[in-house]
Amino acid sequence: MKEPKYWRSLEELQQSESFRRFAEDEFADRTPDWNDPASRRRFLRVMGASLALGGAAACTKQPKETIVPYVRQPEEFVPGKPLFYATSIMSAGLATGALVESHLGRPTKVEGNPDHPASLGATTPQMQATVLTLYDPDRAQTVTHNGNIDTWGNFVTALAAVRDVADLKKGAGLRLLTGTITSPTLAAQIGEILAAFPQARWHQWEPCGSHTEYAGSVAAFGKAWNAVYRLNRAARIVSLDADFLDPWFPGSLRYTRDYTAKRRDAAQNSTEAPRLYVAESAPSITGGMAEHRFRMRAADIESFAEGLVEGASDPRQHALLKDLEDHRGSSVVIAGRYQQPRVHAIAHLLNERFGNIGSTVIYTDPVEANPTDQVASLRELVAEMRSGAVEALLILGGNPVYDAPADLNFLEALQHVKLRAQLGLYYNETAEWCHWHVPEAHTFESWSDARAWDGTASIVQPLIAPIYNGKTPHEVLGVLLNQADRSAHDTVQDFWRAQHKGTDFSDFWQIALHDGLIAGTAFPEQAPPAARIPEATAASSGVEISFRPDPCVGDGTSSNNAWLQELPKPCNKMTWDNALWISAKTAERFNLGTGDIVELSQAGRKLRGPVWIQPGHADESLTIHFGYGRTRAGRVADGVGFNAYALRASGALWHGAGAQMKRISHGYSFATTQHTQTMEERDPFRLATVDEYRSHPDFARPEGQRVTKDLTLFPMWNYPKYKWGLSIDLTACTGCNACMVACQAENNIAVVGKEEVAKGRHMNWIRLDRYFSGPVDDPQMYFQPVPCMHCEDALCELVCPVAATVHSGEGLNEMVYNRCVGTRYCSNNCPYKVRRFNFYLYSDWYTRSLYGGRNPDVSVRSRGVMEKCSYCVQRINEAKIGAEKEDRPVRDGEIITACQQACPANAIVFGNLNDPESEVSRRKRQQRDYSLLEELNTHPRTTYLARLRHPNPDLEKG
Amino acid sequence: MEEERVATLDPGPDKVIGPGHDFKSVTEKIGGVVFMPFVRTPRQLFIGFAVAFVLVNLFLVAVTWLFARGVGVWGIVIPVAWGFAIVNFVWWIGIGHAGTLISAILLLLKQDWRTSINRFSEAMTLFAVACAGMFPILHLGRPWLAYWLLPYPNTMWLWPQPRSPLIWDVFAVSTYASVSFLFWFTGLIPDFATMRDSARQSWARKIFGVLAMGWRSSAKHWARYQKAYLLLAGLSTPLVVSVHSVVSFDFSVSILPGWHTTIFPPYFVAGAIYSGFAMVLTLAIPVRRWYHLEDMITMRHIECMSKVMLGTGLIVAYGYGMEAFMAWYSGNQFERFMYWNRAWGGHYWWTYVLLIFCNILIPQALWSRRVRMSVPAVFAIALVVNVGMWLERFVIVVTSLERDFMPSAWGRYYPTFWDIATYAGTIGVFLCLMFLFIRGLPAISMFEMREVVHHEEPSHAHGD
Amino acid sequence: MLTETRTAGHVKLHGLMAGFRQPEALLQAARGAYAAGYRHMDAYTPMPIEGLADAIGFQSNAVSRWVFAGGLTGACGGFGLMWWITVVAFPHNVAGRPLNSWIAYIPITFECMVLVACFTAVISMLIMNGLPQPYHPVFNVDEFERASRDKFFLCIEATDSLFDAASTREFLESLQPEEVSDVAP
Amino acid sequence: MAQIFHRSSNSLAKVSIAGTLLGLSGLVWAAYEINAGAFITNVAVAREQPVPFSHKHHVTDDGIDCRYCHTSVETSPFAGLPPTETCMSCHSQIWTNAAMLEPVRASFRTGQSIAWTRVHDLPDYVYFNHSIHVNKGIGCATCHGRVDQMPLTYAVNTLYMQWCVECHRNPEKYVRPREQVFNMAYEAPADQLEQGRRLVTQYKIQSLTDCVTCHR
Repeated sequence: MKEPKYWRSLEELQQSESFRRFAEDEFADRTPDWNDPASRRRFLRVMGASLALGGAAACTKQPKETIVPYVRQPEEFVPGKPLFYATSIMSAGLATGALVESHLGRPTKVEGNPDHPASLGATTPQMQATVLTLYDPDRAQTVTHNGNIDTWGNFVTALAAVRDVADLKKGAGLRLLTGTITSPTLAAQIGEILAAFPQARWHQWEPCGSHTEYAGSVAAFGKAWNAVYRLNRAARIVSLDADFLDPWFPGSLRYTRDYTAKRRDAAQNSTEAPRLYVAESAPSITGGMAEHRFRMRAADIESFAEGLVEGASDPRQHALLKDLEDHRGSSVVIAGRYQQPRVHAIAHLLNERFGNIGSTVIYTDPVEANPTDQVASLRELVAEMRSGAVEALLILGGNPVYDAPADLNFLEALQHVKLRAQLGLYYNETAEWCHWHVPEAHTFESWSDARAWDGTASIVQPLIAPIYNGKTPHEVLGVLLNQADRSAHDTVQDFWRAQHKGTDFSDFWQIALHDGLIAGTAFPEQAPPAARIPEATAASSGVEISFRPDPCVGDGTSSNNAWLQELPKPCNKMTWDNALWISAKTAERFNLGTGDIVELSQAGRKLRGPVWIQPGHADESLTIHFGYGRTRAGRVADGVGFNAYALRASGALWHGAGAQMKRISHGYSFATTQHTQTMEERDPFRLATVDEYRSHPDFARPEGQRVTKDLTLFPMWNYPKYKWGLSIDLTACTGCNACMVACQAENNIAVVGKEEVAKGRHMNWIRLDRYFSGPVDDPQMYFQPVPCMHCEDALCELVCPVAATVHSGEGLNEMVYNRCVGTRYCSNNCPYKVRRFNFYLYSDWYTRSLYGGRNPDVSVRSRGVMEKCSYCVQRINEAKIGAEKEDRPVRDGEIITACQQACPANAIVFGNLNDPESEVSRRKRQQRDYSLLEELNTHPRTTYLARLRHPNPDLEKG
Repeated sequence: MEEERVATLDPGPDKVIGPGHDFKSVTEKIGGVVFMPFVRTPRQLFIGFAVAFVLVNLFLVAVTWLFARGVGVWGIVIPVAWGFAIVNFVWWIGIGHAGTLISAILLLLKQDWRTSINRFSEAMTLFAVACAGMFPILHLGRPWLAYWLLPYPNTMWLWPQPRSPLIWDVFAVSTYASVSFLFWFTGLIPDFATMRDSARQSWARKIFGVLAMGWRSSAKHWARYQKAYLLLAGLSTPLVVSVHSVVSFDFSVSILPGWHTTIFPPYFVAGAIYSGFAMVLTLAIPVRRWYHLEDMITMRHIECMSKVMLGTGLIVAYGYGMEAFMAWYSGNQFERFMYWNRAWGGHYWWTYVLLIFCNILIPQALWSRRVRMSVPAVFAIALVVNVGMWLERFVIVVTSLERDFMPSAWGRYYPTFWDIATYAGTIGVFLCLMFLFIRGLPAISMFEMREVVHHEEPSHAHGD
Repeated sequence: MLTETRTAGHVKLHGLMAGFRQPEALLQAARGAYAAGYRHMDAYTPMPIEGLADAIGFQSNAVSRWVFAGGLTGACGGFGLMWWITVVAFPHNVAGRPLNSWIAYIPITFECMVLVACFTAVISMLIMNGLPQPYHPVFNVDEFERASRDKFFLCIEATDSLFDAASTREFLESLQPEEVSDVAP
Repeated sequence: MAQIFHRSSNSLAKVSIAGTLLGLSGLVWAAYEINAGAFITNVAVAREQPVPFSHKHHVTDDGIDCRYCHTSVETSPFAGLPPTETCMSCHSQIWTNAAMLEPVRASFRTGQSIAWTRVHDLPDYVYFNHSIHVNKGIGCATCHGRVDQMPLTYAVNTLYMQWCVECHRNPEKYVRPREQVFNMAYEAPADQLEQGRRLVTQYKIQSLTDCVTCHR
C-alpha cells in the first residue's frame, strides 16, 4: 500500500531563499539569553497554582494551622465533597451550557453540560479558562468615577439623574451600547427602557459577531434567518472558509461532535465516511481535517463559490459538484463568517439546489434578540456622538475603543458625549475614557439567561457571590427602570414566571436551574423563501489582509487569561503572540522571513508586527489575528502582540485588499512549543485512506513492526484488578486544544510566560503535536495529542534514584512530587518527552485570589520537581473509593479524565483494560490501534487509533 | 640562564632523578619547598593563586544565585535536561583518574617513574573528585534533599532506588573519594614524620607531629605499612576502572540514541586516564619549573606520561570509530540519525569536529620523540587534550538529548552565564587547593625518593 | 611493641640504641643481634629496607587477613542492603523489573567491598602499629630525628631477656655503629 | 631529639578518637530522637484552642456520638467540623452565660467562624479520606486514640508515613467490625490477627501501598 508521503526534511523541500530561512531555523523563536525571565513572569509564576508543597520529609516541624468551620452550614453541603451547578458560558453573546465544579463554594473547574444541545458535555478551551478569569486579580474591583474610587450608591444616583433627564426629554440623547444580546430577560428590560424613553436608542457592536451571516441571509432571503447545520446527516461537507470546528464558530462543539461521530463510526463500523472539502486562505483546524483543502485568497472564495453555482471549468469544482450531486439531501455547504454576504447567499442557494434544506440545514428565527446590521448601528452611533446628539452613553460590557472598526474613529467621537458610563469585567481601554466605570459580575457571579446557537434558552446562575461586588447588566438597567434595588435573580425569575404558563412555576424553575436550560426553547424549523444571489461586487486585487479572532484569546475579551495566552495556536504552536501569517511564496516575493518586523499599511492605516511564514497559507494574502496589542487588559496581556483592529475597516470587516508591507527590522523571537515541522522520516502519526484500510487493515501495525509480548528478559508484571489505559482516536481528533486547557485547569498546571516557553519549558501535560506532510505551500496538517504513555516498562522509573516515579498496582506510572529531588534523569530517558520540570517556582504561591481556582485534590508543585500526566489519578481514586464503599467494582465510564471529558470529538477514552467490554478495550481491539515507538518495547498504556481519510478519487493526487 | 639551570638539573630521558642526590639532599630539597619562608614563595604561585581565588568567589556567587532561583538559571530545558553540570561532573571525575592510576597501577607494575609524581597526582585526584562531587548535588532541582540518595532509615520508610545508575554513582564516587584520600594520607604519614623531625618552629613540629601520629619509621611499622599500602594499591586498581565505568552507565543504561551503547565503559575509562594524564602534565610542568624540581620530575617522567597519553588517546579514537560504525551497522534509524546529527546535521556539529581535532589529530604528534622531548610542546598538547575531553562529554550529553525520538519534542540547548560561571568557579576551587597543597605539604614523596636514591646510586647515598 | 609499658616500672632504660650511616650496615647489625639471640629489638630507618623486618625476626600477615574479612563484609553488606531495600523494606514495581534485580546491585556490591576493605587496611595497620602514639621513648635519643631522614638505628629493648645495660652496650659497640646511646623510658 | 609531646598525649590521642566517634553517633541518635519526639510531632501535646473544648466531657459524660459533630466522616474525605450552629443547639439552652463559651456565642452573633487549631494536620501533599477508612472498619480510636478521655484534644500518633504504611501493609492488625468503628472503648480481642484476617476478606480490604493512594 502507498506510504503517506511525509517531508523527508524541510531542507529537502526548501524551495526559496526565504523559505529556507524559515525551514532551517527551526529555532527562529529562540535567542540565547544570559539572564533571567522578564518582569511579567513574576506575576505569571503566580498565575498557576497554590498551597505550598511541604519541604523535606524528615525533621520539618509543621507550622501551626487553623481549621475554620461554618457558622451555619448550608443544607445540601457535605464538607470535602464538590458540588456541580449547571450554568452557561457566553461567547459573542451565544450561550453554551456548562456544569461548574465548586469546592467549598469556590468554582474550580468547568465541564460541559451533557443536557445542553450546544455542549453535549464538551467544552471549548475558552470555556475551561473562564475559571481563571474569575479569579484574575486584574479584574475591575471597584466603581470608579473619573478614575477615582467611588461607590455603587453614587453611580446609582448619577444614573438616576440621567433617568430623570431622559424622562423629561423622552430619552433623547440617551444611548445604550451592548454586544450581541441573546438574553430574553435583558432584551425585555431594554425593551421596557425603549418603551419608556421612545427617543432613546439601543446600539449593538460585537467585534467578531455574525455580521456576514446576518447580511448574507438578508441578501438571500430578504430577512435574517439563522442556519443550523445537522452534520450528523451530512455525508459531504463543503466549507467556504467556514471554520466550523473552531471554538469561535457558533455551535462548534455540537458540529465537532456530530462530524467526528460520523468519522469514527465509519472507521469502526465501516459505514460511509463523511468527506470534507474546505476552501480557505489561512490554515485552520477545519482545513486540517479536510480530505481536500483548496488554498485560495479569501477574496477568491467568492468566485470559487460562484463557479459551483454556474457549473464550473475548474476540475476541482467539477469533482466537487459531482460529489454533491451524488449526495443530494445528505450534503451541506457552509459559508464562513469571514466571507462576504454574497458567499453566504450562494451557500444558501447551493443547499437549496442540492435539497439539503430541512435535512442537513435547517433555518430558524435568529437567536439574537434584535438582529441588526451592527456595523450600520455602530456607524450611526458614532455619527450621532460626533454631532453631539448623544448626552449619555451607557456601555454594557464590550470594549469599542479597542475593537471598533478603525475608520469609524470611535474614541474621537466618544469624547463628544457628556456622560459616559461603562459596565465591564476589566477596567479596559474603553473604561479609561468613561466617566463612570462599574465592575461587571463574572458569569459565575451572575444571574441571567441567554440563547444557544439553536435558540435554546439557557440559564446563567451564580456559583459564588461577586468577589469584587460586580454588577450584572440587569441591575444596571434596573436603575434606569427605577428598580435600583431589584436583584438580577428576581429580574430573571420574574421574566420566566411571566413566560411560564401554568401554576407549577417553582417546579419548572427548579428543573430549569438543575438542567441549566429551559427545555423545548430551541427555535422551531422554518421554511425560508427561495434564495437569491445579490449582484457581485468588484473583485479586489493585490495583497489582501484577512482578519480573524485569535484561535486562543479570541476577540480580546479573554486576552488577560494566561492559560489562553500560553495555549499554543493549533496551526503553528505559537504562544504569547500574534503575527502576520504569510505563505512562503509571498514571503519570498517581499523578501521576508519569519521574525522580520514589517510595517503593514492599508488605506493609510498602519501597524507594525512580526512576520510568520505559515505553510499552507494562501499566496498574495496575509492573516492577522485580533485579541492582542492590548494596553488596558492587565498584567498578562498588556503590551503583548499588536492590535489588528487598528487596520480593520467597517467596509471590509474580515478581509480587504491593498496591503503594503515594509520591512522595518528583523530578529523578532516567537515562543513556540514545537520547533520541528515534520516527522523527519518517522511515523508517530499514521494514516490511510478508507480504501487502503479496507485492503490493508493492519496498515497501522504491519506484521514486521510488531513487538511480541514475550520479547522481554523479565517476566511481565500482571495487574489483576484494574489495568488503566487510554486510547486516542486520530480519526476524530481535530486539534482544538480543549484537552490541553482542561488538563491545565484540572491539574493546577502552572503558566511560565513567553521567555520560558521560548526556552522550551512550557508545562502543559498534553503536548498537542502538529505535523506537516506533503508540499510545503499546501501541506496536510495532522494533530496528535501526546500525554504520558504510562508505559508498563517505564524507562523513567528505572533511572529515578529516589523511587519518586514508580508503578502502581494498576499500572499507573506514578509521579510523586514530594519525593522528587529533581535529577531530571527521567525526562532524559523518556522517549516521548512527556515530562515537565519546574525549573523555577512556576506555581504562584503568593497571589491569594488565585488560590480559590485551584483543584484541592491535586498538589501544587514546588520548584525543582518533575511532573507529568497522571491519568487524572485524583478522579480514579475518587471513583474507586466510591465504588469500594458500595462494595462493587468501578463501572466503565465512571472514571473520565479531564481531557476525555472536555473533548468535543470523543477522541479520548479512558478505562479498564482488564474489562474486555470497556469502551477503551473495544477501541484498542480495532486494527487501527498502534502505540508510539512500539519497537522500544516500553508497552505504553496510551495508544492511538490511526487516522482514516476518505478522499475523492477524482481529486486524490499522487 | 634559567634554561641552562634546567639543562643542568634535568638528567634527561633515562633517569628518574638528577645526579648527586643523597638521602639528605632529596629530603631537604623537597622539605625545603614547604619550609621556604612565605615571602620567598615563587611569584607565579602568588599570581596563580590570586586568579584562582577570584574564580572561587565567582563560584560562590554562581551557587548562591543558583540556590536562590533554581536550576532554571542554567540553560537546561526539556529535552536537554542535563547540561554543563553533568558535563563538568564527568570531566572532573575523569581527571581524577590519573592520581590513583599512577599510584596504584604503576606501583603494581613497578614503574620507577611513578615515584616523584604520585603524591602530587593523588592530591590532584582528591581535588578533582571534590569538584566533580559538587555537581550532582548542585544540579538537583531540590539540592537540599540530596541526602535522600543515601540509604538511611527514615520516617517515610523509603529508600533509594538501586536500579538507578545515579545511586551507583553515589556509591562509586564517594568510595573513590574516600579511598583516594586514604591512599594519599597513608602515603603522607612517613613524610609527616620527616617534616616533624626537620621542622624548626615548635608549632610546625606540633602540627606535623599530630599528623604523623607518632610514626617512628621502625622496621615493624614499615613492614605493616608496605603490606597495607600494597593492598590499597591492589584494591584501588579495579576501583579506578569501576568508577568511570559506573559514570558511563549513567548514559549507557538509558535508552537514548548516543547514550545507549555497550562500548561506553572501556572508552570512558580510557578517556578518563587520557584526560587525567593531560591534567597531571598541565600542572607538573609549570610546578617543576617554578620550584626547580627538574631533577626530580625529569624528562623521563614527562616522556612516559606523553606515551600513556598517546596510548589512551588511541583507545579513545577507537571508541569514536566504533560509535560511528555501530550507528551505521545497527541499521537503526534513530542511531543513524543521532550520528548524522552529532557529526554533521546538528546545531553543535562543530563541537564534534573540534573534539576530533583535539583528542585524535593533535595528539598524534606525540609519536615523534622530538615532540615528546619538547616540554612546551607536551604542555600545549596536554592543554588541548583537556579541552578536547571536555568537548567529548559535551557532545555526548547535549547532542544526544537535543534530538531524540519524537521530532515534535526536539529542542535546543544554550548555556547561560551561570553555567559558565559555575564551571570556571570549580576550576578556581581546584587550582586554589592545588596551590595550597604544593605550598603546605611535601608535593613529592620523600621516603620513596630516598628509596630511589638508595636504588639508583647507592654509591653516593651519602654525599660526604 | 607495647612491651615497655609492661615492665617500665622496674627498668631504668627503655633500651639501647645504635646509630649507623648506611642501611647495609644496619642490616648487618640487625642480623648480628638476632644471631646473638636478641629478640625484643627494633630498627628505625628513613625508608623501608628489604629484609630488615626478617632480620629482626618479625613477620606478620595480620593486615591481609583483616582486609580480606573487611572486603567480604563490605560485599555482603552492600548486596544485602540493596536486596533488603528492594525486596523487603519497600517493594515497588519499578519499570516492570523484578523486585530482586540483582544484576543492578553488582556495582554497589563491588564499591562497598572496596570501601570497607581499604578502610580496614589502613585502620588495622595503624592499630597494629600502635598509632597514634605521639610520645615514645626512642624520641629521647638525640639525633633520632635523622631516623626519618638519613640515619639508621638499631634499638635493643630492655624487656629482652638477654638485655643487660653493660653487656648489650658492648655487643652493640662491636657492630661499629656511629654511636650507642641509652634510650630513656 | 627532645620529645614533642608529653607521655599523657598517647592516651589522650586514643581517648579523643574514641570521644569523636561516640560524639558523632550521639548526634545522629539525638537527631532521630528529636524527630520522633513531641517537639516535631506534637504527639501528646494538648493544643491551645479558642474554646477549651473537652471531648471527655461531651463524649463520655454527655454520651454524644462522634457523628453528631463530625457529620461527614462516613461520606466524605473530610470528617467535618461542627458549625457554630451545632454548638448552639445545646448551648443556647445550657451554660448560656458561661464565660468560657463566649467565643461560641460571639461567633453565632457576628457570623465569624471560630478558628480552631488543627490537632491532626497532614502535609498538603497527602490526601487522606476518612469515609473509606471508616467504611472498611478502621476505628476512630485506632488513629485518634481515646479522644473520649481527652479533656483537651491531642494527637496520639505521629502521622508519619511509616505509621500510615504500617497499617496499610497489615490492616488485619488493626481492622475491627464495622459496628465497632465508633466505639471508643473497643478493645482488640485476643485473636485480633485471626479476626482481622477474616474481616479483611469480608470487607475486601486491599493493602494499598501505591504512592498514588495518598500522593497526587
